[in-house]
Amino acid sequence: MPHGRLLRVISLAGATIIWEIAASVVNDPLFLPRFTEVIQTFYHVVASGDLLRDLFESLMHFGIGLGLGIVIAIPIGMMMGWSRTADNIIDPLVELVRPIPPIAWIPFAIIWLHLTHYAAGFIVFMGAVFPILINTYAGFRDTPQILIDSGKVLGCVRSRDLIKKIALPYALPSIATGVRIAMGVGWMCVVAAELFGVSNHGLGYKVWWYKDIHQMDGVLTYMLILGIVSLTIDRVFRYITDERLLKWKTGLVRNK
Amino acid sequence: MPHGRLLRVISLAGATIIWEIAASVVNDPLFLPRFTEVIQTFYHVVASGDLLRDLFESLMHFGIGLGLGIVIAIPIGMMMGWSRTADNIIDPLVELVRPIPPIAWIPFAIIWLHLTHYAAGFIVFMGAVFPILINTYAGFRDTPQILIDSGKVLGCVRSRDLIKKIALPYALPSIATGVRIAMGVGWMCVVAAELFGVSNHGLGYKVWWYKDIHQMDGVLTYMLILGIVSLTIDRVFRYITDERLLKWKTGLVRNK
Amino acid sequence: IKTDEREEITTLSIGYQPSTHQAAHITAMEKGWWERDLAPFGIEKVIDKQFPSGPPEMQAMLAGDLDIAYVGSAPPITAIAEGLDAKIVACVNTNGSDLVLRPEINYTTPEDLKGLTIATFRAGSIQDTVFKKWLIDNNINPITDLTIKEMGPGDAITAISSKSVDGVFLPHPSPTIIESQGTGKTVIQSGEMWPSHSCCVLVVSGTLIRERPDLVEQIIKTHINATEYNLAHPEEAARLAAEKLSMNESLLSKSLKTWDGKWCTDPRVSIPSTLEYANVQYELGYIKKPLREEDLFDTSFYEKITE
Amino acid sequence: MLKINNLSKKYDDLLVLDNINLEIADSEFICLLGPSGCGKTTLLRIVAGLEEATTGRITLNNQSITGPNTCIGMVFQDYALFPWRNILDNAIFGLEMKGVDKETARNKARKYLRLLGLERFEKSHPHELSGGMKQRVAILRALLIKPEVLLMDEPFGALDAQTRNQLQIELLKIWNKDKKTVLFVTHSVDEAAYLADRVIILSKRPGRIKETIEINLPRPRDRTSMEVNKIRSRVLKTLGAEQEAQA
Amino acid sequence: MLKINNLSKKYDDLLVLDNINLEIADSEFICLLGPSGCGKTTLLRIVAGLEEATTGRITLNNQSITGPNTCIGMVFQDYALFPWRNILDNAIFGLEMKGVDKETARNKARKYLRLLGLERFEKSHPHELSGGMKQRVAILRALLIKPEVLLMDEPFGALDAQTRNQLQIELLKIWNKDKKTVLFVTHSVDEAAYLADRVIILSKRPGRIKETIEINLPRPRDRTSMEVNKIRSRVLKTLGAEQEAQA
Ligand SMILES: Nc1ncnc2c1ncn2[C@@H]1O[C@H](COP(=O)(O)OP(=O)(O)OP(=O)(O)O)[C@@H](O)[C@H]1O
Ligand SMILES: Nc1ncnc2c1ncn2[C@@H]1O[C@H](COP(=O)(O)OP(=O)(O)OP(=O)(O)O)[C@@H](O)[C@H]1O
Ligand SMILES: [Mg+2]
Ligand SMILES: [Mg+2]
Repeated sequence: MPHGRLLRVISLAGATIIWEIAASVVNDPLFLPRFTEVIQTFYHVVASGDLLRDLFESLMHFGIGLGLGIVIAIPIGMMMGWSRTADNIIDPLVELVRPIPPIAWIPFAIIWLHLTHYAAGFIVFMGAVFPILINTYAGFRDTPQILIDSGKVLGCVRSRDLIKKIALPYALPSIATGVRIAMGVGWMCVVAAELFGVSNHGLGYKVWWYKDIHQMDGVLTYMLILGIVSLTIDRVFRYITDERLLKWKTGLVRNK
Repeated sequence: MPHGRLLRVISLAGATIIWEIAASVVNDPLFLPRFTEVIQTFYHVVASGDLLRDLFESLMHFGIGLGLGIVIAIPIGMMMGWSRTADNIIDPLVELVRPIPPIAWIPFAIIWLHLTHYAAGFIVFMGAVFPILINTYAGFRDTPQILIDSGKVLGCVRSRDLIKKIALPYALPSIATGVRIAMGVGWMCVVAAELFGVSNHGLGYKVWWYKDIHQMDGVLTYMLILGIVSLTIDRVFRYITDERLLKWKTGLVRNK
Repeated sequence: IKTDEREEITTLSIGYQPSTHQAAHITAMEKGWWERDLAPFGIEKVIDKQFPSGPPEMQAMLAGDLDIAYVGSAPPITAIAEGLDAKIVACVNTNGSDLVLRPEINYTTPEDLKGLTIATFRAGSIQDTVFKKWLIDNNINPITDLTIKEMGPGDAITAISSKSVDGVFLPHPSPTIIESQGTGKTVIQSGEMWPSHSCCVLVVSGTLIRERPDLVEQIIKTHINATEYNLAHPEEAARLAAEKLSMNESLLSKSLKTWDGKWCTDPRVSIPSTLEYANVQYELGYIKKPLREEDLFDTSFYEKITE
Repeated sequence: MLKINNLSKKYDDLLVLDNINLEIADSEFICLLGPSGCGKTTLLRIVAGLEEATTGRITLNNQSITGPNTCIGMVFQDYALFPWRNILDNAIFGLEMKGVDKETARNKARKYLRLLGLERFEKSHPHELSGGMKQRVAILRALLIKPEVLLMDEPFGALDAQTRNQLQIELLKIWNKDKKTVLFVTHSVDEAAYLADRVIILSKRPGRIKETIEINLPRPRDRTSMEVNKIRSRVLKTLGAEQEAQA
Repeated sequence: MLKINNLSKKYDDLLVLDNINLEIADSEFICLLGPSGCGKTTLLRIVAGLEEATTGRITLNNQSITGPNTCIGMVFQDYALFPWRNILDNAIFGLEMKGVDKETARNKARKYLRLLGLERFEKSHPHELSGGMKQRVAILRALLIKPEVLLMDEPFGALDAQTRNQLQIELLKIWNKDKKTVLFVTHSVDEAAYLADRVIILSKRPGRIKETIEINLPRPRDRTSMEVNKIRSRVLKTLGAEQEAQA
């Protein structure tokens, strides 16, 4: 759809021009930095190597939290989705802890894990773990009875086999969705995780740093970088899961 | 299912007992406050009237952000879902801004809206607006062609009527889901929104305040209150939408 | 088990804040004096961590991340009350905060503050305590007569420049930064509000005090050296701070010329006002039990060095 | 009189309907059969004004059809009821759009719902009803605005055999009373033989009219009678040939 | 020999099957008809060992059935293929569970896929296939583990009329070769008349055996022949009576 693409380019270009004009009119870099200033700052942080270092640290915090989230949430979600008893025991605890905003864990993160990268990872973890848990749970619980039945009449009768051969593959797209949501929430938490001084680098840290020295062009530059990285992570993950692992599911949805 | 309910009660009671024992063993209120301490602190904040005041301010920040989110996201989402052109123009901008973590808007919130409740509301807004926008969009875009067609052959041919009589009612459950997600994200943002001194009250503010004076029982008390309020908001909203407005949709899902 | 725990201390962590109050640390760190002086005591590495304000710095110390802290004398009070094992062993400075109002506001007496919105550090900080006490002394009710907003220095500077607040009460160099931006002017300095009030102090962990008194002694000596050097070479102190804090050098030098703060080393100078802070905090309910001098201070090292 | 003249339809380069010519008399009941994908639905959608023809023309009583039009009603296989409206409000949708007062419309619809045995369900939502009940409502909804032509696209395709038979009987009753023109798409040879005045068989894509079979049997017909059976055989043979051509 | 003795099934207080007695000879092809909700699916699920009977007993060659069992295969209306496996890997699922080496199993399945004309689709996933193709794979999957009895629950219910006819023909071909015992649920009287050695009609819920009709016609049968037509009439009449009783 070349027409659609054209519109999109015009839209972005138009927004940039309006931004630049608005910034000239306002003429207050604190209130609204210019687009050209932001581009300069961007160039500066790239050229100085700051960006690479920040990106690396933020991805580390993100990776620790997301990885831990995956490792912990998937087995628990599987148990809850497969066994009613496990569900009844674990669910009330999950329901109690889940609605606590991840950022509110900062005080305990510092006390428990000190000012380490793990403390930052812990905040990300608190944002990431529940979406994965809940989607794993839902995927398992929603496995159609007919697929279980048809497995059984074909000789797949032990719970272990039913989980491995039927429930898990069935739940995989749902788990992948959970991980995707978790990546979104987790990335948001990176900014909170880098608020309390676990290191002097990181994309989130830089937002606070530029804010403290009142360079709003720096703030905006890092905001945009945060957005772009998030978008990239999401697209890459979607590409991997949709186009490779989970072809069959996209097919199902498209054909609906 | 009285058996299930029993398990749930046992689970919660067991967790509380384990917590209390663990806290006695650790014997460091900074590392892990006791359950009984938290109960005392809770009693104290209720009795002193602090809680009510905090709750009120937090709900105000939440309400400003969510309300604004609804008012802005629904019309834009409708436009995008109905018109391909509008979609192509607005979508790139949304995709650019959406992945920026709401908390990273704090610097601009302060500059643009000063230290008012609106600044806090703005952070909540940034978390709430996109889930509503995207679900409104999806609801509109996914309106089945056959419903549009059957409207047309029954004399509903103008765009205005098709939107009002068919697309909007069809999208309503999706919009409601968007609002629900937005409430979750928005509530998480309340803690961030109250980080930067817009007022000296608020559930989120109190987490930071107790952290600063190193009273972790206060921190934990307010974390739990944040969680419980979130859960309550979600349940009430779900009750209203599921049991009243959107009966037909729950039916569809259940019958699938 | 005991012997295992007492492994050799080879790394020291120092907490500080981005302020000219704590220039002694900056000078010692930048000139490599910490590592030079402490190496004979088995210290291989000295690292420092910057904090926007005292409470998070004290929380890090509570979590065991800091051995030494340059911090205002109020934040350690709540931390020690909640079980922080540490003592104040030296003074770092007194005074050094200014009340800055937007240029268009006329100020002659404290009465003029009525109805205004003033930003200062969080509840429990020195600025908060000094400012409120001064208001009360001048018959102004800090809750009903004006609005006090709590925030860190960065937010406060933003707040006054965007006219979100009418004034700020902040430690240096923030007042000079605001004046240079033309968004505010200093109307009164904290030494005028509460003469010679304690500001920053040097806090050392209890473990060091008990297990390595030799080391603590050297730390205080280095602090004294750096302080004396700064007093003799303020331009150099400003240059080092500007470098470390990514601030404008001439601004910092100007700040050092105009502030009313005094770098110092003798912990006994800080005792009276710090005890009064503790009293106020107890009355406000920030701490659950009253604290005495011996809970907060250990002056023995300083006395030993200087006698 | 519904006239289809030299009608062709292309989707991009895909020719779906190729030069269809058809005249349907008032009150005639036509069944349209043909292999899957031959363009039956496309033809109905063009007649309904939901889709434009690439070439050719459709007229109803000498008036060109250029867009959706309340002279022509349509019933879909998937019922296409509005899931958020209850049965009664689904039925009156067309009247509502015509500007009829809601209460008047409801009272009118209630009368028919009673005839269909659905009065107890007027407050129910579509998901609470069986397929047969839903299709009854969809037919009622189409008829309430009194169209001259009724287009039905495999309306009973999703129903079980018994419900299907019953709805066929009910449809004939309605048709006997109203004498609308009906254009009815089906895959079931039995259904066509039971219902139609004329069966039209399309060839595989691109759809062309391959054969027209007139059925001059009185109604109600006996599904198992010799005559009906003969028609079935004939239709099956034509379709079978088409099937093979397709494979 | 499959024997069903005094079988009853209750869901809580709802009696679904009431004292069913049935003996099915080896290689017999039975069609089971009855009003919706009369318990046909339930009966099949009990025979498959997926559900427990409340009272009564089922034996296959004098051995009680107590749980799912590879002696009994089952084909569902919704195909129940595993959407994440391609066609080939769906087909070999049963062999895989039996511990057959994957490549051996695949080669075996490939042979049959070729016979079904599906060899080009072995790497396709179920969503890429038409209903008829999917059901062919489901039948193949059930047969590959060589069950003695094949249970089929409205296997062709979701297919269009023409595909349905074709699959009936193919099913009979397979059955002619393997001579499995088949218990086939359907709503279509035509289908039953075309396929079965014996048609069993259940009453409305609680399901009881209402009538048994033997069909001694040679295969392949002519769908439009007099004899088939007679059987159809007889089944329709019994079902019709049941329908009225239900209403
Ligand atoms: N909007 C469209 N764009 C492109 N091709 C289309 C479109 N609608 C239908 N087609 C194609 O036109 C052909 C005829 O479709 P149509 O739905 O009319 O067939 P049909 O005879 O109704 O088939 P069935 O019996 O399966 O309902 C098909 O090949 C289909 O893929
Ligand atoms: N798990 C269950 N729990 C409770 N009731 C059930 C359960 N499964 C089936 N039933 C009930 O048992 C009755 C028979 O159901 P069954 O599915 O066997 O009917 P059927 O003859 O296969 O109907 P159909 O022709 O619609 O497929 C129905 O009333 C159904 O609601
Ligand atoms: Mg069609
Ligand atoms: Mg059934």
